[in-house]
Amino acid sequence: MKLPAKLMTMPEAIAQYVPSGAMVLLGAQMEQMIPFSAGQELIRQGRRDLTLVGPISDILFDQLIGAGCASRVMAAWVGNVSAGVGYCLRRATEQGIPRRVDMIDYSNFTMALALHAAALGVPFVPTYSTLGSDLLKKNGNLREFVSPVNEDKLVAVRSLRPDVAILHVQRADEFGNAHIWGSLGVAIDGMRAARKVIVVAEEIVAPEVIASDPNRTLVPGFVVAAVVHDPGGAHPSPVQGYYGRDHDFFSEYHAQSRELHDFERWLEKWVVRVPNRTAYLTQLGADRFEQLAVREHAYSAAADFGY
Amino acid sequence: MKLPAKLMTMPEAIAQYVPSGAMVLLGAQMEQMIPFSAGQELIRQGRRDLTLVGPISDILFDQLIGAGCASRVMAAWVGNVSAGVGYCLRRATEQGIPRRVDMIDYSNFTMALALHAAALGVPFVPTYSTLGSDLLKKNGNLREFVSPVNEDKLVAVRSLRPDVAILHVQRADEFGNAHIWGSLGVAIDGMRAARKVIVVAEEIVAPEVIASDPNRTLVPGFVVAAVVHDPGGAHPSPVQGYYGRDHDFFSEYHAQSRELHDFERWLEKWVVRVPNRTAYLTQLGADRFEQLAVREHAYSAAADFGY
Amino acid sequence: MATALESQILARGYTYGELMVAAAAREIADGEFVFVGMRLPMLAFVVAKRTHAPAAIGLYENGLIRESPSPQLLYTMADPPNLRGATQCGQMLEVMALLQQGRVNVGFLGAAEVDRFGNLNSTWGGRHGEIHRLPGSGGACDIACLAQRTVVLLAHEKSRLRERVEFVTSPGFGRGNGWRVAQGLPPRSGPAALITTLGVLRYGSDGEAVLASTHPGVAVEDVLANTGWSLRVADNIAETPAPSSGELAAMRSLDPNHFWTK
Amino acid sequence: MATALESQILARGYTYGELMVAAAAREIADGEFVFVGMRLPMLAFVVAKRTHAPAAIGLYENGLIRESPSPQLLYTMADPPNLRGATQCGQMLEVMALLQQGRVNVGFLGAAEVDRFGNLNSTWGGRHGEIHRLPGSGGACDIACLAQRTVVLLAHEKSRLRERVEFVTSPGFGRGNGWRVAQGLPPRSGPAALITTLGVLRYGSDGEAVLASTHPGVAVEDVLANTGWSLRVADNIAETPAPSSGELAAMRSLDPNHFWTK
Repeated sequence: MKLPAKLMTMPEAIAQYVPSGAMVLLGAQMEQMIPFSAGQELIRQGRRDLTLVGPISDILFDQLIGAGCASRVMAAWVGNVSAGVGYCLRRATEQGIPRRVDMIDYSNFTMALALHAAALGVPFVPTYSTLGSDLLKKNGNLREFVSPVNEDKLVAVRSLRPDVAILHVQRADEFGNAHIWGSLGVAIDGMRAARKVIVVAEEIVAPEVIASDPNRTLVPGFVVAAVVHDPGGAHPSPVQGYYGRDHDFFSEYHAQSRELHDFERWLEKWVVRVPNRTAYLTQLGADRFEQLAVREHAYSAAADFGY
Repeated sequence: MKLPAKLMTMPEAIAQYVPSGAMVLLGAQMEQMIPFSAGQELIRQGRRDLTLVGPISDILFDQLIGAGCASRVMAAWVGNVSAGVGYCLRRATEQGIPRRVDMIDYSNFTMALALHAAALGVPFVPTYSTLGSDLLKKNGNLREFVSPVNEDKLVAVRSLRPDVAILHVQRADEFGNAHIWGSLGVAIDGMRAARKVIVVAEEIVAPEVIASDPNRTLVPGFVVAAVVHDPGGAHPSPVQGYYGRDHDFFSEYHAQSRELHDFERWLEKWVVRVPNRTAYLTQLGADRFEQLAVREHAYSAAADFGY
Repeated sequence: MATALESQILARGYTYGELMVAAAAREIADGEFVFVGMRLPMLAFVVAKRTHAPAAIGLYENGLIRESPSPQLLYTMADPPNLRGATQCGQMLEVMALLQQGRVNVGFLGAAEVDRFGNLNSTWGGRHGEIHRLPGSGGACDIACLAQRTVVLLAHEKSRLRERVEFVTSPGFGRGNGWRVAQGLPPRSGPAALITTLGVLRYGSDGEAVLASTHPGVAVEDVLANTGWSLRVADNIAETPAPSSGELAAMRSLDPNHFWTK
Repeated sequence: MATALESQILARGYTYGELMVAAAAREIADGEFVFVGMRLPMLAFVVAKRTHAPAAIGLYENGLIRESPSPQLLYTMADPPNLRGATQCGQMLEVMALLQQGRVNVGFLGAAEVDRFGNLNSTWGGRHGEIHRLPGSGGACDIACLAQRTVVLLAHEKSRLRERVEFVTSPGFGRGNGWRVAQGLPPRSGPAALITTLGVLRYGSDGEAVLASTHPGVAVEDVLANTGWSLRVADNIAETPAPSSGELAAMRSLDPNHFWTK
């Protein structure tokens, strides 16, 4: 049985599956494996009016907002995890620079539950979280109701179906079956909630490698529309077993995004003028990327699927 | 940091954590890794009025019912998966032999959702399943209601918290941290839904082995009350990577449980008179168990957790 | 037993079980998501994969998803050969979620009893006044509620094909047209075929069963005589096609001793 | 920067940040389930583990559960050293579920603003008429709603400790006594301590903040002058204990350059 291969370049995948106006899930694995290379291709291709979805996104959402790609953000936290606030978010929300952005504020748990409800195929999932908060008052996708099985007050978290989920993974085969390990965040529900999935992989491996551990195949190929081989694509965020987090890069972005003209220079240098990840990594410098390389490997004990 | 070790014998674990009247989850991994050795110790220790919980249980529930240990069964299916009906279930429900058993009928999905709701810490989870069925009409833990976020009819599946979940796993450390692979069924939610967890392991390994793959540690030690090392404890059900399914044993049970006196003889031979699994396996015969051994190993590709 | 089977094979070249498995396999279109039930359907899925539907994807309620057919005969869906090399080994909740999302094209069920509108009973059976306890739903109710199409396999006996079932474990078309939507079930769902030991029944727009084909050597009268209600017969009633040599080869390579295909 | 820190250290032997981290670490009892927030709490958890609470269990919202402290300084909870050797790497939903089950004894939060009743704002800040966009809840609202106790770390400024917050991102005691239960929040939940750069505030049975201790060298008047409401002072007001040599050693072995402990 031969399925159609889904391997394509990042420009092809973004051009084919992420139109302007789309609702896009990014950063599903929290501070690890953030698909920066995909997000920056969205900027280069000039996408507009995107709805950005993700619990937290570290500085990727801030960049997309600063580049004017987003009209709406559905998230629990937008900023710079190790360095502080996101200045592009502040300029957009406080001054409409470069454009106004509507914020639909979730908590991490309610964002996870919104994607979980969609993955389960139900209109909502109940929770006690956000009761008494202004998130509940202001976010129309959170609604208080009374439990049908007892008298408890609960919040119904409405299901959320992104048009596209972009996941950065450690390894995948050409059909999109992928192994993810380490930080999972909301990746499993997010991918099943989304209408389409783009997988960005550090490594493309033989189908036999993925099939050797079906419990680690958290992304089944049948939900995947495109597979992009883009090593280093998650930098400056880490990929367990591949490279560490470039903390300085986050601090540098913090300093260089405080003022609008500095941010515009940063964007020109790190996104607009770099056609792809290879060029990006060259500009970053082999020495600097080498600093993030794995110093000590730590391999998982084998599981025997034999019989 | 040294946590109290939880290693004990099966008689100790059952005596300490499963009193008569308890609600016990068994068979969470469906047709694989059914904790037969634990269930048969429940019979030997003469437990009564147990509520048996599990989606399907293959022939373990039938044995517990036939031995008079259960007063109630909450399940989706009770019988003999490869051979047919469960005769002890029929005698108990149709003639009250050896005693009456109340059946609370679920579907597989609604059983999974009942445990999921408890694991999530909410009073219910919604589903479209069972609408229009008599399961919905007869099972008081399934209640129709109208979605608070749209006009859909939905079924609220009430959360279910077993007193004890007994899980058979491939390998665990002395603290109860365990690796499970292959067939997961409802094990993850079931274990988090339960008030106490007993882990029955084919192998006890060093904590470093479990810690080498935290994504495969589906049972975290902090939910585990007792760890029992009981190789072969799942026979006649299979354990991926350890031994296969003894199909003939299920057929033999089917034939030998059809008539009450035959079942009583079977129970005497395979449960009452065998003090533990070692004796059971001796009676089974080394040759027969050897027939089920792994012929061809198939090890998972390693995941690198290094940095 | 073997002799009875041999005589069947001598007479027609295949057994009733083989004919039913082949008919079930043909209900799977290539590339479809198939919710594979216990017993015969496990074999039907493999036959479909090895013949006309190589790209079909199999979902199993223990949490398993498979694109390559099992290399060995399966007695249960969790048999070790079904797990090794699977597309995904996950939780029951995850495959049931795909079903509830409406992604599953066809689901296979067994049952003890079925009625005129395809409602299934596998919980409490009644025969001449006596109540019999049956194993229960398993995943059948979920599949019957949520799959786009359901296919049921059943031994054709008057006591099993009943005007009304005592207990609706798995809803078919209820009391007929429009009933499923009124219950809140997905618009695109419901029984597609009932494959028995005598023929194949399908369902009209009013939700009532219609005899679509009889198996080779079976007369329409035999079917009607063994059905518990006055069964409608399709104008264009056909004969169920015999299993092809390819279908038989696929089945027999897995089940040469007819464990499932008696 | 370094010189300012050095002068602090020369003057008292530790920095304000180190004092706050030590105070936070002491809010963790041995064996407790701790929901570890971003930033300083990550360090506080490790300090507790290495000193008085070796059996504490750390939960992180990315899905991580750890019983052994991270061997390296963490800038984010998903840094590779925090994953290797973890008790469990799961989904966010799974750790949040443990929180919602009521299993989490104490959760740590940061915020931009806090009010008299411990309500937190980290979404929309207002300063002299201007609206400022803040990063948002992250997991803070979930922890504030569902943890048995919550501990908040904050820089003590009049503009941050306000009579009323404009936006309640994470509910404290609302308007006071009984408010949380009326909202439907768990009976056993709510703010336990507010650790600032000047002192430690705790909460009375009426849900209002009370100054429990001032940091060494800080006068009660300084605290009151920098608080946006007339802050109550405990009768038995104490001095916040200085970090022990063990606590300082644990912190400095991880954060010698005071990334988190300025």
